[in-house]
Amino acid sequence: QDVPAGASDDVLKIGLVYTLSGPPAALGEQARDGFLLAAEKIGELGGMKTEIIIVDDEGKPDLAAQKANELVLRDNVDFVVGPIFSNILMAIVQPVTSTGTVLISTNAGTSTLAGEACNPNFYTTSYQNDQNHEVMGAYAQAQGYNNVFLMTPNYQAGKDSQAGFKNSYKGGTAGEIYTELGQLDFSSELAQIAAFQPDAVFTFMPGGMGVNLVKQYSQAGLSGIPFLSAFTVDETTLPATQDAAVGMLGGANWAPDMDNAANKEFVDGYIAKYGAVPGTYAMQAYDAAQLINSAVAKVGGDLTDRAALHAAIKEADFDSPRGDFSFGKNNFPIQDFYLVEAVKREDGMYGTSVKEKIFDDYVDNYADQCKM
Amino acid sequence: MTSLTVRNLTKSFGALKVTDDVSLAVEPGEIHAIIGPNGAGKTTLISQLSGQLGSDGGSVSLGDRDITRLSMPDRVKLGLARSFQITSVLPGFTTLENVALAVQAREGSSFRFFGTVAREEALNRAALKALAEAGLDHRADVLAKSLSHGEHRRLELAIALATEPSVLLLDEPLAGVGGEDAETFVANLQRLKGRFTMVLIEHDMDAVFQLADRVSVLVYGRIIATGTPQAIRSDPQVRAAYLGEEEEAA
Amino acid sequence: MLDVNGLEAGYGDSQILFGIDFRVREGEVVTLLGRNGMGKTTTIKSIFGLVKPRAGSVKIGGKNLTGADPHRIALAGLGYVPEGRQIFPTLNVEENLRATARPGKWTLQRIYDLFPRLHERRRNMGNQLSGGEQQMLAIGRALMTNPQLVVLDEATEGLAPLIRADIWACLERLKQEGEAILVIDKNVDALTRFADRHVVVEKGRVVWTGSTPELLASPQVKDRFLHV
Amino acid sequence: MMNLFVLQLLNGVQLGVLLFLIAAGLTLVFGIMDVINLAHGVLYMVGAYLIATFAAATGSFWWGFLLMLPAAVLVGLILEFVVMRRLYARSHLDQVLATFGLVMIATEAVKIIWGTAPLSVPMPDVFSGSIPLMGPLKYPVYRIAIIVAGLAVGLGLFVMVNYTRVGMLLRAGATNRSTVSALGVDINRLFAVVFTLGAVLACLAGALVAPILSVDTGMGESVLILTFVVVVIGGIGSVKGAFLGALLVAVVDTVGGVFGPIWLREIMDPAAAGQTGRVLAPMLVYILMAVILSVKPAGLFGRTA
Amino acid sequence: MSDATATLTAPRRALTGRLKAALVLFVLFALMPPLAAALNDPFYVLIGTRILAFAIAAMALDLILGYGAMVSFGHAAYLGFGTYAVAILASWGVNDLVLQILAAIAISAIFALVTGAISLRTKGVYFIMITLAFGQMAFFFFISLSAYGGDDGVALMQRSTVLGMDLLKSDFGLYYTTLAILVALFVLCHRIVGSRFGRVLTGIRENPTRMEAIGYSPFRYQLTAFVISGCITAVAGVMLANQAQFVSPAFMSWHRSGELIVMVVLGGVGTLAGPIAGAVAALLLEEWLGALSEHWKLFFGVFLVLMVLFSPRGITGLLEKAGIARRQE
Ligand SMILES: Nc1ncnc2c1ncn2[C@@H]1O[C@H](COP(=O)(O)OP(=O)(O)OP(=O)(O)O)[C@@H](O)[C@H]1O
Ligand SMILES: Nc1ncnc2c1ncn2[C@@H]1O[C@H](COP(=O)(O)OP(=O)(O)OP(=O)(O)O)[C@@H](O)[C@H]1O
Ligand SMILES: [Mg+2]
Ligand SMILES: [Mg+2]
Repeated sequence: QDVPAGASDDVLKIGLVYTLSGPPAALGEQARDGFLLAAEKIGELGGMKTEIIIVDDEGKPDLAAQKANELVLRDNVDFVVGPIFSNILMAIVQPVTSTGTVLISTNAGTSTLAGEACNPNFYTTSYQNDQNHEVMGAYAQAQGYNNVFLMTPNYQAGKDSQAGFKNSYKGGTAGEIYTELGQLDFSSELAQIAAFQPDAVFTFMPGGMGVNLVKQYSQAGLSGIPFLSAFTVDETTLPATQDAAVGMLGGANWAPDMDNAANKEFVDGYIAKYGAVPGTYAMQAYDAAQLINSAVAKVGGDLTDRAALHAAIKEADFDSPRGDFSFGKNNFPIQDFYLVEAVKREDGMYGTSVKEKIFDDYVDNYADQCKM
Repeated sequence: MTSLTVRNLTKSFGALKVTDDVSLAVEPGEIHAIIGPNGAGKTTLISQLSGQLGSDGGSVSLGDRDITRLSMPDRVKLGLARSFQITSVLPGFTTLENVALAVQAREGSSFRFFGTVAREEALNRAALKALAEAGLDHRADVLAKSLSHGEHRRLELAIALATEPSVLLLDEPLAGVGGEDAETFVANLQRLKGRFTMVLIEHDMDAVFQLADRVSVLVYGRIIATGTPQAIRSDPQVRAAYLGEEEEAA
Repeated sequence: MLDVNGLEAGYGDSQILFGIDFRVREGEVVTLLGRNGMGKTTTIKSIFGLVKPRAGSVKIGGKNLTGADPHRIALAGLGYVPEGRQIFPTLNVEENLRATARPGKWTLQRIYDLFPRLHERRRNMGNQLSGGEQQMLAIGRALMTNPQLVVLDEATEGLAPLIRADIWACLERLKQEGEAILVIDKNVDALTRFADRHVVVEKGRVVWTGSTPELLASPQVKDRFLHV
Repeated sequence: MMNLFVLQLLNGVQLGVLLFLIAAGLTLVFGIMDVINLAHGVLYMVGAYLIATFAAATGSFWWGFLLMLPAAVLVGLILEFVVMRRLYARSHLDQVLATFGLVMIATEAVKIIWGTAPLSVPMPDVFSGSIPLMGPLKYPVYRIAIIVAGLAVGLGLFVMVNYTRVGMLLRAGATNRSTVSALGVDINRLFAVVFTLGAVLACLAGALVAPILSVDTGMGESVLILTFVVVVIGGIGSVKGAFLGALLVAVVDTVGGVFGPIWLREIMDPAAAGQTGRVLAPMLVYILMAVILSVKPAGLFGRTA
Repeated sequence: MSDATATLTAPRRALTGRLKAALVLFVLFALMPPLAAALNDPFYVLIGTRILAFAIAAMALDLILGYGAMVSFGHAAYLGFGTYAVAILASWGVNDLVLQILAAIAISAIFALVTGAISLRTKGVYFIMITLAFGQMAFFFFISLSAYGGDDGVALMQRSTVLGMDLLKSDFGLYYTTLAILVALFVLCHRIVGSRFGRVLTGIRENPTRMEAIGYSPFRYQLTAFVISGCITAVAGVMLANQAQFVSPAFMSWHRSGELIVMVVLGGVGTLAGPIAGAVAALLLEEWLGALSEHWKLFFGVFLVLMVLFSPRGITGLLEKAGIARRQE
């Protein structure tokens, strides 16, 4: 196996690739802050002098590819961590992993990389993209809904999310619609929902779209219809939607109020440092730092023995705030999934809260296709 | 055969009939002046003849060819060129380049992607000649936008001349050209007489009566009289509608 | 009224005016004469501050307004009929007249009386007028600012003889009403009927000034500008 | 089905008024003063952030609104004085480049000042309800308020541009500044005032939509193109055109998005119709613009210059 | 006729001034890789390739924007056609650069011909917006192209071959190939601009009515230029795909079209060499400022505003002020 150029020196260099400008910057910043929180807490990751280089991919895949090249070829980093978005991941996976450098995705988990195109140098601490949608599908199925209204933006991830939902939901649909990417006003869709009176609405509206939808949903007086979503109502959008989102449901692998010591340390530390409630973006990046720390420590700082390093990463020997965490054969996590609900927290801020566990030690649907 | 034949041409802007059933026959080699009050429709007629404006009815023939449906560039290629009343040049080009483009158009073959046009001596030489005819050769290398008003008017004429048309439509070529120079200008046109047929719109009656072989008078879109300069000059209808008393004094 | 002293100006690197001196007194009609490209328009533009003078002074009513913003010069009592008309194409005739109007004895009605043609076309857009109509409009527009000194740069270009005669009559009337006029025009014979003094510009310098009788008596100037 | 169609039409109209409200300032500055200001979108965003800040500080939407106005005037004046007035006489491309720079500056500044997380603006209590429409359908009162505001702004602009001296001078100044000033009008001051008015309108739009839309750093950019589309479809320089353009864009977008696939299914098999519908839906607005411009090259009410 | 000779030589002198500037640029480009290698920063060669590709696109845009006053706000579509030509052909097993370029040119020519013919009915800002509309249609088309990853795009497993040779495999090979293409296309554009055709095109920019009145139909010339520009931009796309080894609709979003315009205006409209410099400046500044500060966009914005306010003719204007390049006129 290739030994990347930076493996032999005695500094541990980590490159973070996140979207730090434009509207999705809120997500990128959470992830960056989550990673830095862990790095700061641990100090020297794996006992090595640690250097972290943060780059902004600006949401542009070609630029991200270049920045990734820059990290591996010029800066000789040992790990690349990131990104938020699938299209960015697709752009950087080749330049990073082809040099033998380890890439850890802390959010994007595209199906190809989980399945046929799985890659020994690629790990993720998040999930496979479909999984959160499957959680909602399973919940809808369990509730016995038979008339769910599906609404997602018109692009690849939107289509995947409807497919993911329908993986585990077998009931009928009141409508399956695709909205324009970046849509501002949902009055037309809300009118349809009001007209159809479905059992529930399932949606996937990341970022500003989600904020608009949630606000308008409650303004249109539709709060009576259950609102199931993924990546729509979370800690990055709740500060803007506030009460309008309270009670809305989502699927996730974690929530800030989970009751375990590791989580307490993480959430309290994050709130103390950044004055905001962390979301999954922060948690998964936090875990990436913990993962690197554990693996590097295991190999005693010798990054040239790649087999040993990969074995150490695979062990995933750290305490994740989400509880159980292990890697499947495609280097995607095997973890539990929950139904979470938006609540107003005791400290006055807004966050999600675990309502019930939906899947236990859930393996994604693509792992079988991985020949690794 | 006539050079330019106009039959029953009409044009309306909304309710306003600007040219109303205009018929004209311009003989080869003659200078045919069109005079008339402001807003009578002279410029509109020229625009219709040159193809810049479509017509609502009627026909135009150049020689024996019906050109009513042709576009402006196509008419130019057949030898019908015009000058503009309100100066219309290429401001960022030098005076010479302005004219050279007209020469190039006449020669055809502008889909040449190679060769440096600025070095084509033949083009420049022909352009310089046209400039000289308009009395502007001393300003060849000046950008058109930094010419004075009168110089602009000359450039306008030089461009029209450089297209070497068989019929030339001139819309107030003398406007803005000062006294002494106007005389040379008239003399120049006189010299060109015979080389092409000209339709001349002018409000400068000295020039019209010196140059024109025949004069048509356009009032409210209709031709009210056509005749020799002498006949027109003494036509009471024309005096009342257009010439007024100024000419009497002159 | 207007006092121009040692005016120098130009465009970019090229200097066009090399010291222009002349004055227009209250109620006086003065002409600027000269061949094409000698600097007449440039003189007017530098008076109005549209071209910034490089030297010399422009005083209006005794106030030094050299190189002031154009609107201050106009507000000091100068009305402008620019060369080439400069009609506002996106305004209709009436709007063209009203947009920059200032109160005084010239009203919309008086302009329409002077140019009935404009009344007929009052709803036409500026760029849908014949050349002559635009010229009438430019004159009307300047009068609507009710100036004490009207500056006309080739204001009769493109006008039919009949209308041109009307303009001269109008200018004579203005003069009788005590207004001052500075005019550039190639119809010098018509000007001699009512202009008081003439200023001949050549290559950016004043080469001759004199009264109308002096002009008529001076053979070489007369030769050049009057074709009688 | 018919009911839904009528309702969607209504929604389209409402979205149209919202779009017009956002585009109104642009109509003024771009359409009438002929200055391309890409920063219009960020001004809209700034308006939203201003009201969010003031509303949070005072605890009241109305106080926030009142404080936002003078702040918006200030922002407009500063922008005009520091940058814009040097651009009026320049080419459109220079204006594009400079205001593109302004967009970057403003977006980054907003990020530094307010952070990247979206903000929330409470809905004023008087307007927070919704009124019942046919059947189970309800209509939020606040949206009615926005429609009223949009109509008022539109009417005000229309009168100002078409029936006042200021409007005439603006149109005149856009094509020929020097002549306007040589006729005695202080065109610089006039443009400054009107540019500021445009900026305030942008901020106003941002402030008004803040309670229903996400206040985030991307809100300006996402409407920028759409507002240009609106102004261009209507015909540059025409307030009436911009208004109808906004309605048209919104109706086509809303109704086409919902009924397009249904109609498509009439002429092709459902799977293909679904696929085609998904491909075409996001293009609708652009197809609309391309069709309109290819038939009417100067927009619906534009003057062919 | 004594003036004639003076007239005939003056433009030649001015042109060489501008050619010299381009030559300096190209020499710098050629020297960059060895320099980067010497400084132990071979990575810059990859950044350089990206810059060169954008330089090609910016120059192509300038051909119509600067010389034809056709401000295309949808030019990123052609970049996209270039990149997807590589991806789609590669997925069919066609890996040769020449074939990919030919395919990119063919599809771009058709697209430019059709959309150009419609767009050219309009002028000015309307033209800007209608080209945007067509650009966006292309963008959304590729977004919906599930077979090639839709919005996520596809990664390319290998770079193209050149007539069967693995010329592009090394970063240096890719860089110099791109540079050679840039130089060749520059020469092509430069010749076009100075030719009879170029003069007609510029004349139409200045005053289309006048051009019609002397016998040119603007449409044909403008459309030809539009197609040429689109095709050249597609070539840039092909090289960009090889550089990024990744293809997605993001290459063709309107932001990209806007950035291309920014490069052209920043460099100096209507100069060909200027936009190349503009691409270098814009991308290098992004690179450097980005390394300096998280808020680099703030500084970049300030830079753009200052450029416009103090150097109306862009970088070329700055150089002219400094007397390095000569003003052509
Ligand atoms: N915008 C400009 N840029 C550069 N040079 C100019 C500009 N305008 C005029 N000139 C030059 O200045 C000189 C004087 O021009 P001006 O317009 O003052 O002449 P004029 O006496 O009014 O002539 P005309 O009778 O032709 O109107 C001319 O040589 C002209 O070429
Ligand atoms: N596009 C248009 N729309 C409406 N009316 C127009 C348009 N173009 C011209 N007109 C009107 O048509 C009439 C004739 O105009 P034209 O320019 O032909 O007059 P003209 O005889 O050339 O006058 P002049 O001697 O003043 O140049 C004018 O009254 C003018 O207002
Ligand atoms: Mg006329
Ligand atoms: Mg003059």
